[in-house]
Amino acid sequence: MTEHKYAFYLGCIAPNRYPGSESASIRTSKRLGIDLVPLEGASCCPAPGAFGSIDLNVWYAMAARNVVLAEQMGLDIALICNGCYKSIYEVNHKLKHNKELRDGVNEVLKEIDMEYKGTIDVWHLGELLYDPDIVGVDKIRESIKVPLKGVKVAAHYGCHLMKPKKERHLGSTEAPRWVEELVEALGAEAVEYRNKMQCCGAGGGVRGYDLVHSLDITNEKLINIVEAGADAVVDLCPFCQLQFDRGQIEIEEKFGIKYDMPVFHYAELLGLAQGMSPSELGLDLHAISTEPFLKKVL
Amino acid sequence: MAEAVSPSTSEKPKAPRIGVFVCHCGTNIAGSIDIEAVKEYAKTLPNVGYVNDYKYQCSMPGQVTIQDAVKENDLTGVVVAACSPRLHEPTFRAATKDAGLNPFRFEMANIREQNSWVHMHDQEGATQKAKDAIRIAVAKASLLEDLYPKSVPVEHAAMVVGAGVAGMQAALDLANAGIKTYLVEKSPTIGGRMSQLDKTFPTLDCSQCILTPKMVDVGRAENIVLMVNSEVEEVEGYIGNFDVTIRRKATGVLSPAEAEAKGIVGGGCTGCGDCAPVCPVTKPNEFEMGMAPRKAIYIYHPQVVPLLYTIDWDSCVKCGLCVEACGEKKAIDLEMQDELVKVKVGTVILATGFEVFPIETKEEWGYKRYDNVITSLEFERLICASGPTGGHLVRPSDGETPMRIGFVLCAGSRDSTGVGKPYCSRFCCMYSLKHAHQIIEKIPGAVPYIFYMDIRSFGKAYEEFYYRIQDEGAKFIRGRVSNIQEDPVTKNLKVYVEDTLLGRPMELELDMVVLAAAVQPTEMTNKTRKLFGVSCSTDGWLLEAHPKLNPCGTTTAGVFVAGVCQGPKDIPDTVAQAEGAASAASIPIHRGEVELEPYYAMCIEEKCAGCGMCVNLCPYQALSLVEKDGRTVMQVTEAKCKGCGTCGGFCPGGAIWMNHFATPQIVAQIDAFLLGGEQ
Amino acid sequence: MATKNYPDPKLNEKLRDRYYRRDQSNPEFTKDVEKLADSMAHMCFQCGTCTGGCPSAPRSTYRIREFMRRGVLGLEEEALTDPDLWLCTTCYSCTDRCPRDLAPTDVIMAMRNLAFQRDIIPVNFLKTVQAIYSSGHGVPNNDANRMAREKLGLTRDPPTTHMYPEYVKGIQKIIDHYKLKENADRIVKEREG
Amino acid sequence: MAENPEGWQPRILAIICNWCSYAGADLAGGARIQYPPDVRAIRVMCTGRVDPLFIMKAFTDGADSVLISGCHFGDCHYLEGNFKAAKRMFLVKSLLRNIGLDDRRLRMTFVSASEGAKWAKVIEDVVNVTQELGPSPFNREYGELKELV
Repeated sequence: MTEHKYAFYLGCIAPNRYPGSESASIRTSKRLGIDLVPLEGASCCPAPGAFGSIDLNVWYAMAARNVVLAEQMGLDIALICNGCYKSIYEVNHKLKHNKELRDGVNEVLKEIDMEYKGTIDVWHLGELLYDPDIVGVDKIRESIKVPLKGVKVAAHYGCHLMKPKKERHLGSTEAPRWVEELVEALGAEAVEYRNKMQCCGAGGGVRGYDLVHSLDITNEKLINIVEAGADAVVDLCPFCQLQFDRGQIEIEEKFGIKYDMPVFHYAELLGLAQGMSPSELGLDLHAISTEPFLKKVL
Repeated sequence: MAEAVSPSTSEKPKAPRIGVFVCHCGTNIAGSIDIEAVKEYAKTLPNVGYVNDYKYQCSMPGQVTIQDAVKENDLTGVVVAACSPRLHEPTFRAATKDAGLNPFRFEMANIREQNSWVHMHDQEGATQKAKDAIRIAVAKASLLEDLYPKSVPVEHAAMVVGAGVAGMQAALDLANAGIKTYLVEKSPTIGGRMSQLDKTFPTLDCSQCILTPKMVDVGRAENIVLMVNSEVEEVEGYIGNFDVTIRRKATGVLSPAEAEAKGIVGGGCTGCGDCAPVCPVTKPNEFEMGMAPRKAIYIYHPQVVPLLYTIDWDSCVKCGLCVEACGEKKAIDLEMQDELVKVKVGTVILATGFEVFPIETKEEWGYKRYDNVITSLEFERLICASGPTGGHLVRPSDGETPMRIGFVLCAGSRDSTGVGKPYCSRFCCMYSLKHAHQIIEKIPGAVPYIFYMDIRSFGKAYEEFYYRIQDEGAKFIRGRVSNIQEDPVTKNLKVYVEDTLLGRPMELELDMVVLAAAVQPTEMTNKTRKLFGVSCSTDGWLLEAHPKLNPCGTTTAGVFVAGVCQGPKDIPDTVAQAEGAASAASIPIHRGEVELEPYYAMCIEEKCAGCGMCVNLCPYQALSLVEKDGRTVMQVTEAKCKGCGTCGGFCPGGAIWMNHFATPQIVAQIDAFLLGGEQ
Repeated sequence: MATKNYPDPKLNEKLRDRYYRRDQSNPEFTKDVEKLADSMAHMCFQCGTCTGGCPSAPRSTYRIREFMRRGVLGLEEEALTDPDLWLCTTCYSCTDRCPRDLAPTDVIMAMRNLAFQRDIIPVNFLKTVQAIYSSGHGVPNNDANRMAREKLGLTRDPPTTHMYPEYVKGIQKIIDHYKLKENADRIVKEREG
Repeated sequence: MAENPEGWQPRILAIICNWCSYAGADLAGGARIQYPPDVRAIRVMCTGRVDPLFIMKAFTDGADSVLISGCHFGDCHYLEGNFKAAKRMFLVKSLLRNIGLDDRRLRMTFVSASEGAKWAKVIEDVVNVTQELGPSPFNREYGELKELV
């Protein structure tokens, strides 16, 4: 019964570093009635931190280009990265409501014979999975074959998905619970931890500009996550995933602290719980081995 | 338009000769309007018999020039082009009267508030607008007629809605002035917010010690009819003659007087409290902010006035145990019903107070999520000797005595995000200083941290109080708290704030945090104010007639405001305003009569077809159809008509004459503007 | 700023005149920042809520409140040359909690845009531009990942500009429209000499 | 926006209620909030007093726009006057449409005694809309149908 069809916007890090989250997203949502079809010709969203800091005009135009590709397919966009969500969702939202901005962007897009019309909406896969009208935690629970019993998972929401509050619609940015509900639908126990809504540290180009500064932020989160007794971290953004996953290697090199805290994109965890094998999920690509976690659940 | 004759004029009116007086108002008008050009133009207008200008028309000499001009030039009407009629219409009407004319043969042209002040850089536009305004005013003035204000008797009684410190003070003043005062309070006891406080700043008086004597006075004053558990249900009438319907909610308990009225000799509630212990139902006590229990039949605290128990019908299971325990006093009647009481009063004072802003909506501070984050009112109860913990400040999470307590100021105030309130709640700085003192005094070694943006210690002896508290050891950190995180194990609170004077972010682990939350009007205020036709300002507080010159009055004649319901203020200002409101409210009552502007409607019977359209348009039921020599015509009960003109605005036959705003007069104004004055 | 031009340059630096004077303030800077950030930055009343919750502040000298203050006073030089400008992770906590409903994060982004116009930009940002210009991706694919994709039953290249390189021309046109690549290459060349 | 004839100044009549909008206009004055001088205000005790014929008379006299402004619903000093006025506006707007006038030339707004800034904004909007619509067909000097009136 696949009546929900979306153009699947991939971004960069998911397809080019964690392809497991891409394939998991496609196959798990298929089972839940969501059909993700390729958005041909899409590019970098472009990364809000990296591009927004240089020239906001280019950021608007390139993001609009990606949206127009989906407009031409006549499909709403679904994506799996918080950074892409800020670029694609926010630019789409702003262009719809700001004529002056829209005209400026269309001026540029005319050169590649494209025109932004504002006919589609943009969704993060996470909010689609949580929305009872589309999927909802009950349907997720029903689709579970391998309940992730006996493990504690710490949810990392990420910033661009939830903030700024006045330009988003996903509720509280101080103490949300919806990702915990998504995790508990998989059978795992979602644990609260100190300063849960804090940034992973990678955004705004800081990972590239001052790696140790960004790692120090990640380290503070990992301390709180370990304190909460979590067996793994779950995120909704491949860039946060990269920062937590590769970040632990870099933290070990630079700060001499070893965590071995497995990190999963929610799609990967959902795939695991729906019975996909670790190799089908490309978990071997992770910098931090997910074995300790898998031993507990499989 | 039909030939303009009002039903009241018998003899043929004299040909209109209007005097136009243009005011400079110093430079307020002359600064952006060419007075000479306006004067020259006024001279060319039809019906104008005299034109002059003066630097300050509203001054005594200014008014004398009007009187002389009227006499010397045999004028029939006066037009003054100056400020807003809302300001000086009464002044110039008096001058017109002294000049021998009927005061209502006067019209003002507003060429200051609605002209020179708002078109300061466009002299040409402003001057042209002034000419038009004068032309319009003269057109109306030419058709004005003699009117005589109706004077209506004023009921020798007043009403005060809300019995906090403001309402009590106002009621006491009115009662002592010999005026019968109905004091209506929605909760079971009087005392309001102030009775929930422990100490008061800056004198550190114990709040109950200075309030309870007043409460007892109110209870004992024979001129005060105390109506607790009561709400205003309906209001009719106008200044001097307010017919107010009060809903006296059933409390299930009879006072000695009520019992006697029912023939129960020597019965009625004496406050002995035998009933409460047997009551099987326990609920949180709202007075103690839910931090202490009360039974379904309860009194908030021992000093309640009146000393009567009340039944909370939502939780009472009607088991009747209390009735047995009450014994032969037979004070409890579980079948008691609400009672609607209609009273007639001359003036009304609204003193409906405030409630605490729902500070949990500012999620970053975690109120209701974290056990040890409480509001300032909850702190007052915890620190108060008669409070739930007997004055021992304890952490809700583990009952321990907190040693490091944080106070978050501007919690929800000075917040323009749309979640909080944009205004400053005015007294939180001072009570937070007081709280810091109370901690230092009661808990040796305890350290209070005050997170502030500004300390607003503006009142008498307030800054000295601030000096004293800082000297006693309170820590002041200049920064607005960003967010608070709770330690899941110890339930301690990590406060994240920047000391902006030091320029460094701070993470302070505290045992307890008190939010100096914003204040807002009570939920009931909006309903009550509409009943009295009182509007509110954009921030939701009741709108005073004029913020500086008439802070206790409202635009509804005979209705006054006192206390925080008109805007945040501390107790000294509240009591001062209550006394002001009481004195203002007593004036019409002492004078016994009050003049109403004679703008009432009149029926031009020869043109009235008796269709009755106007009758149901009138919100005051002032119109009725009567038989008059074989024809049904409309008749106005002048006393009831307030002159709004809603009937006059829709009479199909043009048969309604609105005094001072008659159809011909308004049409003359329209034509004067658009047709350049020629008829 | 008036220098003391004492003969000993070290003294000139040590005793440098630190008065704020109006000539250091550029009102245009304040206007530009407000326009780009689409936020009324001049309404900031320095309450410190932003810095209080900033993840970068406790581990650096970066103070978002001070950048807001520089914005209000038009201190363009101080704001754009301060390396801390690039420590903001754009997590928007400050924007979420600002009681004046301002967007300090967007003010930082606006200041970075203005800094780039004066060639003040960390090199990693330029590398991303170059990567996107050539492949359409800030983090392009690589052979190891292509093999992993095959193993997962995915196409070697994702159906993005990697599989449809003809779209890269469009991206280049957009970037060239704002002379971004040209400036990026120039700055990188100047820096790497 | 069609080019307006040379020398034409919008002539806009406002009939406003004494308790709310007139007080709000005074407040805008007190706060010195500047706004265009093209509106002439007539004070009535309540918008309920505004007879639809006043509005028709204004338009046939050549007014380019008419603004009626009273209290917010629930704030009326006489309880319901503003409701009645608001209801009548539908009647008058349909009349205007019948005689070929753009009904945006008639506008009713609700401005309270504490909304000085809003009053200035209302005036600006009314003047802008009038500039956009150009002179009324019945305008004595510039209207196409000026001979008829």
